[in-house]
Amino acid sequence: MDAFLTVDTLLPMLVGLPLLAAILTTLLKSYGLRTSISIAVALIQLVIVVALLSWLSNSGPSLDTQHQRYSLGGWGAPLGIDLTIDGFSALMLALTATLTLVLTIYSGYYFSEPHSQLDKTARFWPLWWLLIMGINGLFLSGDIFNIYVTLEIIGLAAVALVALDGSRAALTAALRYLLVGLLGSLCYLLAVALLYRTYGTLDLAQLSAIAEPTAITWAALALITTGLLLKTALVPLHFWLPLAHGSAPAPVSAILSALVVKTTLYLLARFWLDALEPAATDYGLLMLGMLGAAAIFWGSIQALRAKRLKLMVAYSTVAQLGYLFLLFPLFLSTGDTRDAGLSGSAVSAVAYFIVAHACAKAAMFLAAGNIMRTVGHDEIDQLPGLAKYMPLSLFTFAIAGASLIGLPPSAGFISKWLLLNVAIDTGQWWWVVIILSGGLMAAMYVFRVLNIAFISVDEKVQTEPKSSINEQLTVNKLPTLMPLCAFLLAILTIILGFNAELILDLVTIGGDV
Amino acid sequence: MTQELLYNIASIGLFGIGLYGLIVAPHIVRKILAINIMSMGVFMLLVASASNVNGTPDPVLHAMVLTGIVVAIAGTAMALFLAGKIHTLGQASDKDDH
Amino acid sequence: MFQTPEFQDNNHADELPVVSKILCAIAVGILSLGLIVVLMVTDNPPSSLPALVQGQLTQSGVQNPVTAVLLNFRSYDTLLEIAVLLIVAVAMLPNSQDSRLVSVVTNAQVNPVLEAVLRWLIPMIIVMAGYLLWTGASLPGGAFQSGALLASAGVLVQLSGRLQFCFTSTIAKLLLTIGLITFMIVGVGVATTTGVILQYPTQLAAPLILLIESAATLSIAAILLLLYNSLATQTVDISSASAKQPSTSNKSPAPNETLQSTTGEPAS
Amino acid sequence: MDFDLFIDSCLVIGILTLACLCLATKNLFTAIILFVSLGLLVTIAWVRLNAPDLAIAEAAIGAGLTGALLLATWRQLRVEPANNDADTPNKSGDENVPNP
Repeated sequence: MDAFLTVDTLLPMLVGLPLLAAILTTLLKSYGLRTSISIAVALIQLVIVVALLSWLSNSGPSLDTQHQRYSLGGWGAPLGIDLTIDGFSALMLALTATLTLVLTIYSGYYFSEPHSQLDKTARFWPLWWLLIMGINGLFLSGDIFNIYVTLEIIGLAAVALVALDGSRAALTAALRYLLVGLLGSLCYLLAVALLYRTYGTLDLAQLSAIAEPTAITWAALALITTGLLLKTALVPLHFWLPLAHGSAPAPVSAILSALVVKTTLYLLARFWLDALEPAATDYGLLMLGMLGAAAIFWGSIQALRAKRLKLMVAYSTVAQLGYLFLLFPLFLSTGDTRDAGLSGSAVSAVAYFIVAHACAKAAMFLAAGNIMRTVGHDEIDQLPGLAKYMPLSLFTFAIAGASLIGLPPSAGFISKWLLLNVAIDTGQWWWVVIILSGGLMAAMYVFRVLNIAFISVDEKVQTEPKSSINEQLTVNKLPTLMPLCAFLLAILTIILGFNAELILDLVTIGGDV
Repeated sequence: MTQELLYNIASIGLFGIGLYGLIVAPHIVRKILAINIMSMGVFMLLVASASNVNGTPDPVLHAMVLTGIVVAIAGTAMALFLAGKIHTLGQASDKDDH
Repeated sequence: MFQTPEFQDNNHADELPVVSKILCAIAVGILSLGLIVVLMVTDNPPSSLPALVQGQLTQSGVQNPVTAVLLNFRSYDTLLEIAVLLIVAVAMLPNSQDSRLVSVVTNAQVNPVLEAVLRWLIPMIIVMAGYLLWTGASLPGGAFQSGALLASAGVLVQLSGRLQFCFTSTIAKLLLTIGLITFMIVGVGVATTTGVILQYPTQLAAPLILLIESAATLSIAAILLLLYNSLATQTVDISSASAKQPSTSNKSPAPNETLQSTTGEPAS
Repeated sequence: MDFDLFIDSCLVIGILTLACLCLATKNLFTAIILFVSLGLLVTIAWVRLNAPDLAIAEAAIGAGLTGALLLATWRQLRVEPANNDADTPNKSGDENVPNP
């Protein structure tokens, strides 16, 4: 038993546990039982990840390769499939576990309302846990074909969750998301075929050791990039995202924006900066950065023009994704870590940005979901004076918005600060301009909502003393925990702002092996 | 001209035909057919590379294609299901969504 | 490119203009040609993996190398693949509360010739599926092929109109997940003796693989049949529901839509 | 040119032609039938490429079950949406769908 219960065993447990939860929630009929199992599993998952993190940080940066791997079936890399972990993926796993716990509790309340149909919850929990399994599996996977399977799991589960709503708009968004997702995975699979044909291995680490800058590696990298950009929704391939994220149930929107789009970004970083690094030209890295800059502007403009609150938050995701792509050109000039895996100042900055954005965006979607649940719609223009009736949700929205803008002391501020530092250090001042103006535009769309919700309350109330929002609020009272979950995530962005070193230290672990 | 090259060309051809059909065809079922043709192309590339090894073909590639075929039918079923649901909801709910 | 899904076959209004079609064809053509050229200029060096598979084949418990890869060397992929099927199955699970897996349609109008043919065909397909499952260890075949054959037998039965399947009962859900359950129990169970998850003890590998394959066959067959079932009966479902209610949108109301109809429009 | 290569060439040409036809035909039903035949040709290709496992799987899943799913959907798409006033069966009405 001693050999069985080593720390490595925690890695497959992160995949097995959600799968177990998915099976149990499929089989059980009672709603309460499904929810309590889900919350219990989410808690255990968080404990596992915390144990993993403490093990990783105790081992320090000198961790050797053997201990970062778990060979499923005991066959070892080229023949079998290995699970691997390094600082970056450990951080992503921790983020996943934290968000899963909060969103699971929130979903327990979100789907318990009398007007949400029972059969919807029967679908929601299995799909939810299969999605989490896919995300964990992707972050842990060290095998390019296995990554394809996890991509399909994430894609199909996400589509099914978007379609859960059952309205025509949601189904249409889901169908389009599915077609885009299938096209993306096919491009990826074609690249896998090319890589295996040339290098004869499916293992990421072995691939990065033997990859050469030949035509076929180029073609594979181009295909991978196209496929994953489609799934990450980088401008100009973002067309499917706003509707899909905007018409899903609130906890689903939250996890889609916070985690699902980041999984493909994580893969892009893996392939460009690590596995196929020899084929990654400066020109290509620069182009990814420029697309990112375009995304910041286009997403922000669309967010400013959006009429619905959830649509606005979804477009804000398009914009914020742009920042993450600045990783590629910034990594280019840091130079110091070109053959040291995923680490370095640019990677740290972007990893921190991912965490900050995930918390803020999840909080924002949950707040928007609360508003939609209470008021019955989310037309921005028709929310005047809402702050008086839903102070906590609006406060959550404001804090999360502050983080998106990059106001101190939020995590968003630190993440932008880190990005700016790298940009200045490497002498790429033009990115500084883009980062700062992106923050300005974020301020504009966040304040537009807050302005309507907070400031115009006096005028409106004076002219229409009997506000119809008031009536609705008495009809649809939210369970207290729903706004609290959102608030917790918003507070988390502030806490992270004060504890940036924790995250930055983690990313460096195991990077230089 | 070897057998492998022949099937390589065919596989890329299928991928291209499928991609063109996916972009151009307006009908949803045709888009789904096009995606399936694309996946056939990818599978053919995998199987053609497998057969190159003299003697026994590469079982890892065959296992990958088998996995791919099952994943493909899962995606196809999901797409057809969503399309059918949208169709049956019909015009009635058009007024509801903005 | 991916606008609103279109259901009309001869609708020329939504088709792309000829110019964009030609541009698109040129782009796709260049892409394909590029890929072909890349494939032609790079040779295909023989991978070391097939030899590795052959070398370890005796340890794997089966003689068919493809089955060995699927259920032993890369069994994790197969586990996740069955999970992919489960996702689609859960998404397409029908809404009905029918508690029986199989129900006999009493007033079905069955073509006597078809029924006579099926009476012979169905047992043959089932035997064939069992054969494929059994020989998958040494000859071509295995869980997926066998499951697909079983599912097609189910499709034929359903087509004849005599029997109806419904996958909402607990027994049916057990059938949908039995493959994953068995896979997980075996995968974790072997770790207590070998120390590594999914590493079978060499002597027990053959029976364990057969056990997993049998359970997976059942799940795969059930899920594939469920997929067909949901697609084929969707029309009946909706049209009977809309016969009662003129507006189909009431059938599955989103929370916000219900709210809107009960509380009226907010301040405007 | 030896005989094996000749057969393979015919097969490849047939596959590519069927793929084109499948996406180019006017009638959806024909397209589905062509797709199933394409699946059968690909099955033969797997046999030619020494992949009997895949041939069985492709015949059962790729051609057989996918075909059944497609035909089931095709039958369903021919049925009118429940409350559509259009009377021609082919006009399943997407005219006033807003383009998102």
